[in-house]
Amino acid sequence: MRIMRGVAAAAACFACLAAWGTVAAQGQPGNGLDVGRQMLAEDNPGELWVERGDKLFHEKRGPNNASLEQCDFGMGPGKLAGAFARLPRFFADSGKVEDLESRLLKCMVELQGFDRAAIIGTRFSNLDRASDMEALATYVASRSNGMKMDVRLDHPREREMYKVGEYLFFRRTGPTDFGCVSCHGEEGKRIRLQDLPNMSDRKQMQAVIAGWPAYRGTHSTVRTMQHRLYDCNWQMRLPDLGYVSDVSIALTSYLNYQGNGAVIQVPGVRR
Amino acid sequence: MRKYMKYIYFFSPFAVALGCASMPDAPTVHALGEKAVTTSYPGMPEALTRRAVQDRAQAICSKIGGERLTQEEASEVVKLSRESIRYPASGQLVGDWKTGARLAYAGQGGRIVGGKVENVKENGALCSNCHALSPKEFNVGNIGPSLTGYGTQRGHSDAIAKLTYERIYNAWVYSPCSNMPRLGAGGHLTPEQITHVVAYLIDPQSPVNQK
Amino acid sequence: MKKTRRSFLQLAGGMCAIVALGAAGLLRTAAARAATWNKAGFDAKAFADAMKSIGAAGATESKDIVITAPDIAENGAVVPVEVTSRIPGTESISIVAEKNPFPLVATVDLANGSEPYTYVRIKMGQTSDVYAVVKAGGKVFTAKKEIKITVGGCG
Amino acid sequence: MAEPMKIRAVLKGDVADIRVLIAHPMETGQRKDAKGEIVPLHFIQGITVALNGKTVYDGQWSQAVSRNPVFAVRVKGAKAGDKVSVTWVDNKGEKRTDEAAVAAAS
Repeated sequence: MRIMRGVAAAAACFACLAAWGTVAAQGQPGNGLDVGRQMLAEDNPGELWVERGDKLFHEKRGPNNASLEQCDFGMGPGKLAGAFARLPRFFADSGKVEDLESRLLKCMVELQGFDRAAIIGTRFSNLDRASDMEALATYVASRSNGMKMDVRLDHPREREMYKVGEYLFFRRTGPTDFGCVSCHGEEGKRIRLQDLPNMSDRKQMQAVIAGWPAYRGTHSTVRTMQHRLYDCNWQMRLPDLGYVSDVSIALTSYLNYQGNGAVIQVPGVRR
Repeated sequence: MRKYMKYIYFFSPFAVALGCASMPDAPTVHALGEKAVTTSYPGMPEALTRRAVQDRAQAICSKIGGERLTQEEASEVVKLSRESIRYPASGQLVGDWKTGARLAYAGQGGRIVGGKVENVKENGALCSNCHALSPKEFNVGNIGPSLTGYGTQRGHSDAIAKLTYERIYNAWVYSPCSNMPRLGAGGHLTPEQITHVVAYLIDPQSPVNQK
Repeated sequence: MKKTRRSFLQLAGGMCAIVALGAAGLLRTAAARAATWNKAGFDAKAFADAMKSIGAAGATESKDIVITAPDIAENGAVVPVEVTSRIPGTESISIVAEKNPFPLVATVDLANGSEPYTYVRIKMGQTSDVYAVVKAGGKVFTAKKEIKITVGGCG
Repeated sequence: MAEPMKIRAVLKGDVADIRVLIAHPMETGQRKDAKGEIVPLHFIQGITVALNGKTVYDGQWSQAVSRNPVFAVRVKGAKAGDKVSVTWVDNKGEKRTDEAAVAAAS
């Protein structure tokens, strides 16, 4: 799948850790890039995904011919406004801490009757095939636009997930000896020319969290937080990170909590 | 790459007052975290999930927040790293700088998609992701220090060649828990590939040492 | 590639029927466009041929054409290119990426109050000069800007 | 079926800044799919913008316009409420027209 991503007429630009999105501060070599970054931020094709997600969400689909309008993202069935701002959170119906995508997956399986493995198989789009999940996640997240990220640690399981996420952020492993912190723990760092957000700085963390899901120019599609983590994991030379796995949800809990206060503006625009 | 005893040092990610009493304790978090790792790579062959299992040095180097290594921990990492070093069968530590130049800017190799390791002719040495090298190449990172003029500053004696080789093979011998991957010890590069990168860094003809 | 384009021209004929059905009047323009699509120019692999096809061979360089684009693009798949002309009577603007496999990227005719301006995101295979070609008052002017394409991230 | 475009048309003084987002693969005819087969050329060739029925932008594009194209046109003498109409047609004969109204400066 990864191989197909190369844009034929363009350089085969592969994904990397460096596409989280950073605040404006740029080092010396960044200057030649600024004009392009500003121009690309001006128009966001990701808006097309919001439209498609809106349609998919309200349409009767799947073996059960049901819409997702009864899906509960934590504010009650069908309540979308502000729901994303509180995720991940503990859900009594599953007994687990869940993020946006794990809730969507659950509803697509339980309400609409889709096959879980099939949804996971198409969770990320590629140049040959769109992903409903990417559109749906973008739509639901965008219903919290203008609101502040407000992840809470009220439930013991939420506190566990947060602390496990923190543990994993600093956990170094694999052939590169990387942990998240290897690239995101210091100020003013770049991988090649791409600025790396320093995730120990709240402002930079908020800038990251405000804009995922994001339209990624290198991928010509919207990518979700699950994809962002999968992609980092890939670059760290680790095996394919399981979709809505504990590692992914723990890291999302940690990162979103650290980004609390970020004004959500989804989809963002990233390299 | 000057003073090497740089211990890990991170800003404590905003010491948030969370009411510590209600937070799970460190052993619990450790156990839960390691359990999460074992369940989060479903369907992957064991040969690959093994990559997500920490070795002793990695475990020591995973300090949370701003916590520093103790002297004992640093010594243990240095000792383990020293023991890991292997040299090329030829005994020759300086290879071909032109091959090294190709490797130094290459970022491929070892990544996994769909449970398979990417199919490449050779792994790249990943250097330019984090280091400035030739002054002519602008598409370089800065996570590690600039290596421009590396050989000009240090010369290309046997001692420098050996030091450079060892630092690439296992950076933690000289700088325990630094951000730099243990490229030889971790198996990303072969001893022979490392000799080419050494040449690229120290050879007076190499672009690294040109103006 | 040629085959596909020929089949497009055949399809264009079919589209006239759609226009006859009274779909948006604009389709007429699009269909007409298909008939006048600069096939020679868009099929040209050589930069010189592409330039010739838009009458830009030996065109005058003009400082009154401003190209706004990144010096360094982080991603060859989306390179934003904006062209503003200060040449009176600007009728059309073309964008040509010299080292692309097919250099001619776009030709835009502007009329009925359009500002002498165009903006589009393009793909570039490698570092290259990008030319803006402006037709004004029967004359052709050019300007160029180099855009460096880098391999992003960890490569 | 082609998806709707997003058209943003906002007045700046008496100039309408019209910016358009289109969902289209813009295949170059050089990319291989998962099976290793070449994905055929598929791209928008003709693109027009009209303001109150008068063509203000009559574009010919190649396959080198980016996937999910973004383009802009600026029209002098526009007023709030003017009708913007955008039509594209691609090399397979697929087409789409969408409309929007010029909005006053916000």
